[in-house]
Amino acid sequence: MTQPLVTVNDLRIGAVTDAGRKVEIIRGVSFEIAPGEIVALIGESGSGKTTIALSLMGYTRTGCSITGGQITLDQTDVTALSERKRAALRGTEVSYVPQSAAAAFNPSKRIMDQVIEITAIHELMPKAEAEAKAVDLFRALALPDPEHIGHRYPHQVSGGQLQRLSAAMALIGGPKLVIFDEPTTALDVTTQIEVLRAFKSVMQQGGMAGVYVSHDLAVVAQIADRIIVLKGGEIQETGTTEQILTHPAHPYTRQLLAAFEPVPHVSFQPEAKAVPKPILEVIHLHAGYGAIRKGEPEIKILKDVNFSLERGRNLGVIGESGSGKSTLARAIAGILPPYQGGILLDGQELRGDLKRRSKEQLRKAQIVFQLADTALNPAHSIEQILGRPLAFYHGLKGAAREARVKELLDMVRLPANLRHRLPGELSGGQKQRINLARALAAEPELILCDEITSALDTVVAAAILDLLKELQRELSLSYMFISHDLSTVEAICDDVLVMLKGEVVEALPAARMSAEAQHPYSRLLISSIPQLDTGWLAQLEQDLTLVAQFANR
Amino acid sequence: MPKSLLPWILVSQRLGIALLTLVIVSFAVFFATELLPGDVAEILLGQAATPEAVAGLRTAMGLDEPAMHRFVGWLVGLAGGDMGTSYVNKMAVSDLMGGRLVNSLRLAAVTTLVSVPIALALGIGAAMWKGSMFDRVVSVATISVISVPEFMVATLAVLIFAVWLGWLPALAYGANVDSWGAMLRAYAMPVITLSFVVSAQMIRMTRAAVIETINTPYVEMALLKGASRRRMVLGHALPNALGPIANAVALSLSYLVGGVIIVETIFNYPGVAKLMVDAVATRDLPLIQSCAMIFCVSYLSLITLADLIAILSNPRLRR
Amino acid sequence: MTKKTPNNWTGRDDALVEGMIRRGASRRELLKMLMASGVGMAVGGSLLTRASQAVAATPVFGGSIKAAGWSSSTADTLDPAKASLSTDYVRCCSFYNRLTFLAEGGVTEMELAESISTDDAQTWEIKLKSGVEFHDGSTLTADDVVFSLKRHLDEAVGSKVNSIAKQMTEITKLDDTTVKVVLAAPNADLPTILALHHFMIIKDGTTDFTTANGTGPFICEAFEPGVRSVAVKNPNYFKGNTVYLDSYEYFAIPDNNARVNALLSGDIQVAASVNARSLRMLEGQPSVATSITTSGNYTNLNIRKDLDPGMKEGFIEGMKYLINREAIQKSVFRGLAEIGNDQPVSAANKYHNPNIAPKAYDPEQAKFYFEKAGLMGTEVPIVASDAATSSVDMAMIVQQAGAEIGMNLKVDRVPSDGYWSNYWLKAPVHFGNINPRPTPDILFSLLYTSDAPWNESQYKSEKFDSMLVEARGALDEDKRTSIYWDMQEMVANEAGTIIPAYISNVDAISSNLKGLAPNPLGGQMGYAFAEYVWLDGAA
Amino acid sequence: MMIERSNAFVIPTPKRLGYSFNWVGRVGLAVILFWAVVAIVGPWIAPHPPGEIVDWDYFGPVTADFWMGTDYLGRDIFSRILMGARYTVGIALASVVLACAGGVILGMVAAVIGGWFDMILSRLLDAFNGIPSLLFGLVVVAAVGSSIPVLILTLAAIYLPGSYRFARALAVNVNATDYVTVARARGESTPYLITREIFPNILGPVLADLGLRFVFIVLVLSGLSFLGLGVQPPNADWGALVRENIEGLSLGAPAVIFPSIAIATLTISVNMFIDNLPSKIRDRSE
Repeated sequence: MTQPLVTVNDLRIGAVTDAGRKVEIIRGVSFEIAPGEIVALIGESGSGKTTIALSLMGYTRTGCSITGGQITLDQTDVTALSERKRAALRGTEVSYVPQSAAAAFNPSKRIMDQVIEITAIHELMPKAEAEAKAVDLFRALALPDPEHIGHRYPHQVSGGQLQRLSAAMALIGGPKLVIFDEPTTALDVTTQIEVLRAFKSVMQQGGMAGVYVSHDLAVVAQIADRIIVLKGGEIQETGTTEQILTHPAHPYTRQLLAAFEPVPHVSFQPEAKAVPKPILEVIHLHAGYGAIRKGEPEIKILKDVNFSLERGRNLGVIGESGSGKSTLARAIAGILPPYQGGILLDGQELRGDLKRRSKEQLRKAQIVFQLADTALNPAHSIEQILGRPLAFYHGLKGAAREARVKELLDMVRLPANLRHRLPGELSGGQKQRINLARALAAEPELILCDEITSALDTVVAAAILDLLKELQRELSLSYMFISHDLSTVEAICDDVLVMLKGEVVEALPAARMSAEAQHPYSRLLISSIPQLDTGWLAQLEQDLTLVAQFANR
Repeated sequence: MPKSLLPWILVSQRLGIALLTLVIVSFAVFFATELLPGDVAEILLGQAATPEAVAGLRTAMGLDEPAMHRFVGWLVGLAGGDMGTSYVNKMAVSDLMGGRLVNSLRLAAVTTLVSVPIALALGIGAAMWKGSMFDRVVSVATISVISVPEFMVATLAVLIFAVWLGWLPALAYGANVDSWGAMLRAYAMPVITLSFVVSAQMIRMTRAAVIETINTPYVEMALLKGASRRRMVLGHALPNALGPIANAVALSLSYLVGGVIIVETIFNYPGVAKLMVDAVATRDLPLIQSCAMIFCVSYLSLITLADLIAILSNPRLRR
Repeated sequence: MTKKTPNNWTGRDDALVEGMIRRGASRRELLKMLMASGVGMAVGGSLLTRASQAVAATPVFGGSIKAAGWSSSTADTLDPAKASLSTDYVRCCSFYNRLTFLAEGGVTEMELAESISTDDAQTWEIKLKSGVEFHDGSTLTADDVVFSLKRHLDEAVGSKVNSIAKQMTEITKLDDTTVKVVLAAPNADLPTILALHHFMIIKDGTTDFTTANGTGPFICEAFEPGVRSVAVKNPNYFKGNTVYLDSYEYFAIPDNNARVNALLSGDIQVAASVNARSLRMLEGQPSVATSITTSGNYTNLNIRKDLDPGMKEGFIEGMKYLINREAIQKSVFRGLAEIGNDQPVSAANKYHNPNIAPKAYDPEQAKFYFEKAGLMGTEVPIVASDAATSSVDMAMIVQQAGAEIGMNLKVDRVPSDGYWSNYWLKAPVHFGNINPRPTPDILFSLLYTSDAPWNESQYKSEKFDSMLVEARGALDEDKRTSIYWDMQEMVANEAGTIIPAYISNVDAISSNLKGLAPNPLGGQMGYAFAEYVWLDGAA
Repeated sequence: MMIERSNAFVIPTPKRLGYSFNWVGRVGLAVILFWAVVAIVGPWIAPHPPGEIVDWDYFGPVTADFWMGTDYLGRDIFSRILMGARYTVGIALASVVLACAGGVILGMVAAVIGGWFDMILSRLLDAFNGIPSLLFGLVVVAAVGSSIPVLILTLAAIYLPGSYRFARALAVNVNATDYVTVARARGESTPYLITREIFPNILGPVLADLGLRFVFIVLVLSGLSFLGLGVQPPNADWGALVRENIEGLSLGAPAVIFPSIAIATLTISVNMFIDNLPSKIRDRSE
């Protein structure tokens, strides 16, 4: 084996919390990266994968500092360098592709100026030459109109393009090591494929080494040579991609892989089969935002949506960003009054406007949002959060309410003493459970779940899905489950609606989705889901015109 | 609608709102003044105000007409560019105000030229080297400056520079500001005083705005490209902090037209603020109105200008 | 209470200087006195030394100065009928002339009038000087005088002396240089009345006062109300080449401190009417001198006799004992005032009655009277304002004195803006401020007769009214004096106006400005300084 | 029962939310508390009544009897500062609380109701902002004279629009959060949304803003006394003390220096306190 490009030896990184407490977030991590090798850092949020990746550039975020160990990059001890020398490394020896290119591009400067900035900072080449090199990179990254795309501003290109442009930005200085920090996490699945392909091809051509940070094993499987599994700032397991996928040694790795196992959904059968009325029926629903002129809003989102959801069954709504799936949930919940069409809840017509719905109607349908962080009032204790709907809908007070709060916590498998905490003191999964418990407190018949597992780590998300299923059995609930992730939907739903640009393009039973979907867009969506197979991306054949037609780029 | 029109629609919207605001303010000011005890006739006669004399003068000045009537008359005149005639000395308000408005604007302009670059430099510098000695010195200095009453600063400045050192004249306004040097000397003290007053807030806001943008991913990205601290701040953070900075600067500068009454008094500088104080004291309605309009217009135009800068510095709104 | 520091106006020095000022002594006399008695070198001696030089030096022609008054606004006017602030008076004195004027020592002298004669003090004949030219080149005629006097009777003009002018029932031109004035009743004071600043002579038919067309020593070159005026020497002045300054600029710096600082820094040469407290700052400054004028200006505490609590027997009496005149003179005016005896004719006036003793500060006596009035324990508001000079400070001294005997006086400080129309004359207990007037007749008819427009305490006495008419018509000087002395006694004992002190006016000037002398009509040489001063060292 | 109650309304104390104060902030807080105590007990510890002339001398030096010298009338400055604390601190506090309460309530209502109400209120208050504050003070003086309630209301009126703007911007952000949406979808009334959901979450930045405005009000208060709108004599706020003794500045009189120091210590310590508030509180203001 040749001399490794990067050697990390017993790296320790400390952080100071807001309360002034010192904690160690990276606890003695050691690994090597050979030249030209792509190593993936895998782990859930808080595992320290991004912190490690950034430390390879000699950089730690505010409040963090390297407290021990060495990082050797091409025979230079990065940890021992002055800030000025470290700056000299960045962009030339090691460069960075950020998680969200949309945020990492300066909104007020042209793309080209930002892409070639590294050459200006390090005085690598004349401007004209740098621009020519950038255009070559744009071409290599399969960007449309490579000659002129650099003259635009960041907001004028799509997310997928921006992500590829950020790769160009990282590659312009000819680095030996490129760090990819979850570069596709924020993208839609169909877009993700193109970006992954582009990355893979430029990395192969340039023979550069890479560090690929991700929480998604399936994505990593497509691009990495080796995988390092992290948890709590420590390495759990290291191995080649093949090895990790097929013969995981560590239990945590197995747990990660298990979350990918498809769980066939067993339909819940309500006892009283005789109920004829569907719990939810949506007829010719139209909704949108903006100033209303002639009874129609300026920006129309939902166009003529029809479906019905039988009691005790679950409906999945899938689609990519901008498809209108969240708008649909909001329209049903009354947060965004539709301007046309009708909604029937349990056979009763719901008025568009919240204020004109009865308390009983509001109680029956509850909505749960994606981000538990923002969905729970940070100033209220858990007891207050759960107690309010109890008091509001059911008039519960005092001891009765407290007892019920305990019951609810138990229902979502949380300890009762959690009720005295504030949301900020809980973990992400706990918060999402509270979020769910609050909906349950209303004793609803229908829960609208808006991407409730998307922000969670795979293992935690799987647990939440299990909980949902259990609750359904116990409480005869119906779910309307909104997600961009087909596998999640398949795991819990009986029926699936595929949405595109505000319209329902296909409605199918979930079980037959993969096999029988007819609409080209549905097929594209299904085929774009990464598989736990190292050869999947290479073998994937997609109709490029189809991609161009539907992909959100 | 075509996208290129967007900024113009935003601008014309702002202007329309500004115009409406002006009318509201003039109405409020007019009737607030009407409510004040005593009218111009009583005030003019002062100690000689016997009831008969007041009644006579009132009739002679046309103050018997209903208030609404006079207000509408004034408004109509204003629309035609006529600001009316002072009750007190029968001069056209525009003549009375012309010279003093120029004075006020000149003082404001000089102060702006001095204070804005200094304030921005200090604010940006403090943000750039956040937590450094420089940052601490700047923040302690700005805190001290906002903590001292304006008249104290002005009086101290006069004592030190005019009385003890004799470097600068104690009065800002003299007939002979014929040379640049003389003008510089004459303006030095009011400008120093006012700069003290307006800079502190600008420095604080600039620092906050820049620090906020420094914490964005794209500035972190610049750092990860190997950019120097200077490049990160000036090249990446600053252009995106322009909107809030412009807003803070506008708010501070709006003080320079109407809020400088103390400086005008201590340096005997004939500007519009003192004019309005006089006008209120003599209940000279047309003059009060016109001054209020001037203040309002300057405030609104500064705010609108700041909005415009925010729009123009943001490519998303610009195109 | 008897702390002494070397730089303080206290004790013997104090009394001495006060006594001198009371008698209207010039500064030269004062200085001589102080030197002779061997005291007071520290007591502003340097001030007096420098001031004394003003009289000694030889006048020099040429030069320009800047002078600052203390009040100015857009209401500044060049119309003498409307003149109300000192700033206006200064300008009017420069651009216009009166028929007569009041010289040092209170003597009435002729200015535009050649002579003013009467037999019965009712019908007067005014003979004008000939060859007097207005700034526009026209010659002064009787028409101008008739126009100038008659406009005070027109209410639309808004003249400040409308009530005084009303006694002139007939104003007619006899020939080009003679005017006949007939009064409603005899008044021997007419020549002095005509010396009031408002009776400046303007060109016949003048209605535009954006500039001034008069006969005065200076020509108006620029005038911006509330900002400044520039006056240049009138080459055709009828008194001949008596004006020393080539030009002067006049404006106001309302802030006392700023005015003093401007003088100290040499930006101005005259800082009119500076606060007595500023004197310590001026001491030891070789570039600055002061001019102290004792005139009849006073700030008085008025108690209306027709309202509660003034109508309660004993309250006014009690207040007269409660007011600590010495404290006011020493603390508020820093010695630059003389103790008053509750009547408006000051020592600067030749009719002043020196036999009326000011009431001594006697809290026990005051308490006795308040108990008599049944007012102990009730709250009595005293309205004061910055508009009436030093009234807030005076009010606080009375309040503190009241607190010590358990009398609850509440100081109600109201804004100066609008004070004269809203509080003065109206509030039951309030402060006023009266500018100096040249004659007891004007003072009494403005302030104390039953029909007086500014009867501050609503004092009504038929006897007093008839005595005033009698004095007016009396051409015999001794008889008038004795009537006026009696009237002063009546006011001091019966009216509700407490006049604790007559305030001296201190003008601070640059030490190379000479020729400034006191004048009974007020500070700044009765506002006419520009005509008389010169700049030492001006080529 | 009582225990349960207290559990139901957990106060989000700084400690629970993970904040701590550094020493600069603590020093600031200590000075603020010191002046607050003086404001309360001032009248009892002042050696002389504020209006008593204790010395024929004026602008007297610091002596054993008069710890901070005497003023232009020969009154004891030490006593006057002690008495003035009550007015300076009290008036500034009352007006800032009033301004912020008004501004915050209006701001939250505008943010929640939105639409025309928000638009018109914002415009009106913006227009009001266009009138220079000292001139506004002047008109008030002329119209209704000066008393402590008038003073407090005037200052509150001057600072209300700014507070409104600030609170509205915060409330608009909070109003768009999911937890408010959830509460709204639950069918909660507007008052509930404002008081229970939004208010607790803008409280931190609002308090920080309140502190800054307090400093400005202390200074504007002294500016207003310049125009004649101030505390009734013989009492005076600190700004007025500086103002009435400013002639002593050139003499280096303690009468002007000590009140200035009093103002500076108060304003600087409030600033120190606010600037060193834990970032968690301040950052939410952005």
